[in-house]
Amino acid sequence: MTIKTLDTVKHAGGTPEAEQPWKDLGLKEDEYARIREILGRRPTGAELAMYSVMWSEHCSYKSSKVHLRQFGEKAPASDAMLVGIGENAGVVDVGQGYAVTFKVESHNHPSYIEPYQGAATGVGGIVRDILAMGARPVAVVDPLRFGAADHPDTKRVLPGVVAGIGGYGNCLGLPNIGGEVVFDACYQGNPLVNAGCIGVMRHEDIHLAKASGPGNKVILYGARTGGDGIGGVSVLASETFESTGPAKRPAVQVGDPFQEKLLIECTLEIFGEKLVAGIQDLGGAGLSCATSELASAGSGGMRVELDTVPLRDATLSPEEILMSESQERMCAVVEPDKVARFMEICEKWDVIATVIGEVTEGDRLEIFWHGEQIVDVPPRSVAHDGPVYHRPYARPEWQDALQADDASKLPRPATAAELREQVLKLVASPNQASKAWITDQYDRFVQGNTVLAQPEDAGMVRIDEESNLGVAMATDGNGRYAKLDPYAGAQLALAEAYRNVAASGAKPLAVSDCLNFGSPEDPGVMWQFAEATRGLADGCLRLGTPVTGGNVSLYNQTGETAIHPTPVVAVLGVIDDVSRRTPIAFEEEGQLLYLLGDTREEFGGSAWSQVVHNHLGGLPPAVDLDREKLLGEILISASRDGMIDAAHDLSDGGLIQAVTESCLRGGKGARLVVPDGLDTFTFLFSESAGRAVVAVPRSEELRFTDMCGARGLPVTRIGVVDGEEIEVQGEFGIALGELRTAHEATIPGLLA
Amino acid sequence: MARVVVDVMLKPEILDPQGQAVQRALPRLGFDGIADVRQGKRFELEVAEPVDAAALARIHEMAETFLANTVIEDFIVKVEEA
Amino acid sequence: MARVVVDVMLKPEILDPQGQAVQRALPRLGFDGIADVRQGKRFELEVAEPVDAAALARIHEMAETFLANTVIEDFIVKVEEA
Amino acid sequence: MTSRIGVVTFPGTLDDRDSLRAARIAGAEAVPLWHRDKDLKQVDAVVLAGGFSYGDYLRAGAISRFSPVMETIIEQAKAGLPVLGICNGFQILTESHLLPGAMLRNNHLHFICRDQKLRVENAETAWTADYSAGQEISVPLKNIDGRYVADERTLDELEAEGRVAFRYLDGNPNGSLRDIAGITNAAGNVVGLMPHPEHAVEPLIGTGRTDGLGFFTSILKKLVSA
Ligand SMILES: Nc1ncnc2c1ncn2[C@@H]1O[C@H](COP(=O)(O)OP(=O)(O)O)[C@@H](O)[C@H]1O
Ligand SMILES: [Mg+2]
Repeated sequence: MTIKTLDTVKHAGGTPEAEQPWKDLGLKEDEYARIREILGRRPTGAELAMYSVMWSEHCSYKSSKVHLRQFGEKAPASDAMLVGIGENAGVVDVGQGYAVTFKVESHNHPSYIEPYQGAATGVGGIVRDILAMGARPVAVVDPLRFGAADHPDTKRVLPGVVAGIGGYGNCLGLPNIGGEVVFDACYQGNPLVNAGCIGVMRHEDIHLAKASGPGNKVILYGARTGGDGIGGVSVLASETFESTGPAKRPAVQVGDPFQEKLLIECTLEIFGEKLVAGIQDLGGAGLSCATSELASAGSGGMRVELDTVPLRDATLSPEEILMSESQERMCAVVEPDKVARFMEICEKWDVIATVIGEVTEGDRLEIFWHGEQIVDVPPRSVAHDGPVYHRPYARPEWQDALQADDASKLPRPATAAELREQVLKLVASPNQASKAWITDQYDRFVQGNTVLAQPEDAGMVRIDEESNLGVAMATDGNGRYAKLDPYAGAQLALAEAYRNVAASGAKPLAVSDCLNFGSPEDPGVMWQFAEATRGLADGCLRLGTPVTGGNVSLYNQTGETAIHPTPVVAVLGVIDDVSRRTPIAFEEEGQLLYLLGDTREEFGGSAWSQVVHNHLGGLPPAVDLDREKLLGEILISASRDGMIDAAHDLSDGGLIQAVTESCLRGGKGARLVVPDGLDTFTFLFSESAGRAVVAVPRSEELRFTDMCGARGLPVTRIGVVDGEEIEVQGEFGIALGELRTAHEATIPGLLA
Repeated sequence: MARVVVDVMLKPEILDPQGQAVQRALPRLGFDGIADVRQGKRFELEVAEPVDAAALARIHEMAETFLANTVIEDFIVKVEEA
Repeated sequence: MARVVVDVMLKPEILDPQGQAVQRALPRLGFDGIADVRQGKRFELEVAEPVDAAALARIHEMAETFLANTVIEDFIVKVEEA
Repeated sequence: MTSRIGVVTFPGTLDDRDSLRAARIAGAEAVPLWHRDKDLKQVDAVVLAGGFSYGDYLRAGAISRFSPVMETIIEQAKAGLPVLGICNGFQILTESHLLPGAMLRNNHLHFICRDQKLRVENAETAWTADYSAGQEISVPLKNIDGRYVADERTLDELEAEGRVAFRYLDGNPNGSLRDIAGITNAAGNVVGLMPHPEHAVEPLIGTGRTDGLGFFTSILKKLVSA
């Protein structure tokens, strides 16, 4: 490779008129002008690379920022919050000196192009985020959405995504304790691959992404840097370089979970010896992001010798090295006298580590290439002063017609036989069917702390072996509800995740989210986004669960057609003693089944309307967050005081879906009686929110119903755990075997 | 019966963690002088009909659309003497 | 720099579910006439020194003790033209 | 004096902490061992834990087999040191030729994680004495390369000598020949199996069963009486 002209800062100063490919790098004219204004000259190629990637939608949140601010502005007062939005991940206090960090991110687009690697590197990225906070990752979750279950492309995408999540997560030794699998034609050309991770640390071990202390060394460690994920910058490279090496830069990143496992253990040992002053994972925008964020969170000054970065591909240009998204890398700031020990630990774990620079007195991020300065910027201007858009938004014209297309007008089953048939059809439908074929490809036992995992309402892991302290997490999102009403849809997602955590016996503490939407340039989509964020922020305020962080994924659409607005909400809860957890299984014959909450005729966006009528219209179920809170308190008290042996939240598919799952899980049947004032159809299929079904030992019946009565929560006895079938008295019965076949055969039938 | 072999290798610019792991292990086992290791897949296809140009073209298509993931992999098709 | 290739295939008597899965999928994809598919591994070694008899013997040993598990796999070593 | 059970950590080992915990729960002194150290720290028995050592690249267990710690373990196992290989550990034992046969990709080609029923066929090994022959137990199974294969002669020999230690019940999860889930060497000190007894030692955790504890209590009794 012969360098034609290295575009140094000096060179840029002397060639103000040089044409620059800002457009090809996705910058707008005014954005380019602003960069010139910030620098007082034209940017160098390397600077242009950094600004363009850091000011992209993905990294700068330029379309979503103005809406996300509500999460801070409306944040409920919470004693639990230790680190809020803005860091790699938020941190909450879970008691006994422990802190928990958790976050959900998307890897949607890469997973459509290369399902295995796209999903795998999605897991890798979120795990490094959690690690960078100082925490040991203890569990992962994976909310997934695919196109129609029977579409041929789903057969390509889903097995690849699942194998990728399993292949990466299993190899890291992180139990997969939850997630979702949803099928809908709207995700056909744009699957949603979200991944979440939970990490645990002691309060004093919280680490922040911050480069302070002039003289401290900046160490890049982990994998070598290759040309991954820098397609766009080759434009730049070809402008300033005459390349004789491989010109091709891979469009997809390939992950190495083994390398990541070493990175985790190595980093934890480094934390254990308190060797780092600041740390940042490398994810999107690679070194551009890590250096500018570390520097701007500190006093600002940093000097980096870019040619010291260990490379996998010697032909990479400095611009490319700055933008490379090679996986399994971290960046640490280390005091000089601790560098030797830092290096020793890296060597122990076979991890390559290199001092690439140091923190300086000034307030500029300066990057050098073989002694010549190629970057000289105020780091904050790269990391945080990106553009902010106030994109226009407007309620779509079709919204009224959609809401007017009321699901309650749909023909309902007229006979007991028809009801029975529709129950079977519902529990066998891809969205309601057992996902064991998928979740059995994930290790849920590793680390030996898994208390609850799929198909329980929430995943739960023990975090202290002595005290039995544990944390629980559930993720939920219902794009159908959100399409009908994004404000309510976001709140319903929140309510469902909250309910799931409470049903497991844990107290909901905090929220992370992954907001998956279409193009922000479409005012209709932007309205959906605005409504959903407003709904979520209002909902979190009401429930007292602050949003600690999250992720926005926009441009999820095929051509002009956007996906359903899909806010995915993760709720984290804490439980003082995991032996008090409540499983979903109905296991004891004779236990009484109680339905908590109110059941109304609510079918808009329901599973029934989809499965039986392929219909989406009307309004989603009404939201009552005070009721959710009360229900949660009752479920938690009942679990703590041993009043219930099983609980299952009611959501899509309604009561019959929940009872089926609990019966199949426990291997016991149930006799159900339709309560006064309800018709059988509504009783079985309604999706009214704020409900759960619980199994109460007879000895606890009075105590439990008294508690509900005293607290004002509607409680209705609906049957008993009994026999080998689910019987709806006076109507029909279905043997557990038949239900099991219907429920469990669907997914393998489609995919195996 | 003829044998057609399809060799599928990761593209050179794509990270090959398997090959790297093998390479790193070699010196420890006392094997030096190996500068690089790449690990790929080898498919041996037993073809019932004679492998004429048309058959080869079909196998090529099969390799391109199915045996290899051309987003990250290259392949070559070779007819082996029976 | 020379390239030495080591092909590792499961012994014929060992069930090869990966090869079978490929074979089963072929008719569905419209590819007929493939009587059998076996899937193995291909290692491409870049050798720094000239590949003389001694070097080849060492690579052979490496294949036998490390690259292949001879309980279940056969292998062949080939020098490729550079 | 309590017996010392060592658990080896290779790069990529995952279930080392779990195995250490299981040993402790059974009453042993649990001792972490490191792949680069030849020194076994005077442990009385060794567990090769599950995971993906070296990413399972090349073949599961193939690279770990050549580690310094394995040099000592191979030598001492031949001299009678009790060694239990769980999952990846079992794969390392076959790659090391301490146990015959090999482990291949599951016949369905997927990773599988489930509660697996087993029959203890041989209750006389160092690691199974607390079970009775024919006893059925359930412990988690989780792997992608779990299909046990060996040639017919080896299989016949294993059967004839009672060296099939565990067999899968209620459905073979991976295509292992003769439903073999685990085997022992002739002396009974080296045992390998794919399922994970160390994940079934506490009532609250995992499947909620404690059927796996017997492995660890077996070896403790054996060591005490020795
Ligand atoms: N939907 C959201 N809700 C709340 N916070 C968000 C959301 N999206 C992003 N954030 C926060 O903005 C910050 C930057 O996010 P991101 O770029 O995803 O982090 P990273 O650089 O670690 O990938 C993080 O603190 C993140 O938690
Ligand atoms: Mg981050």
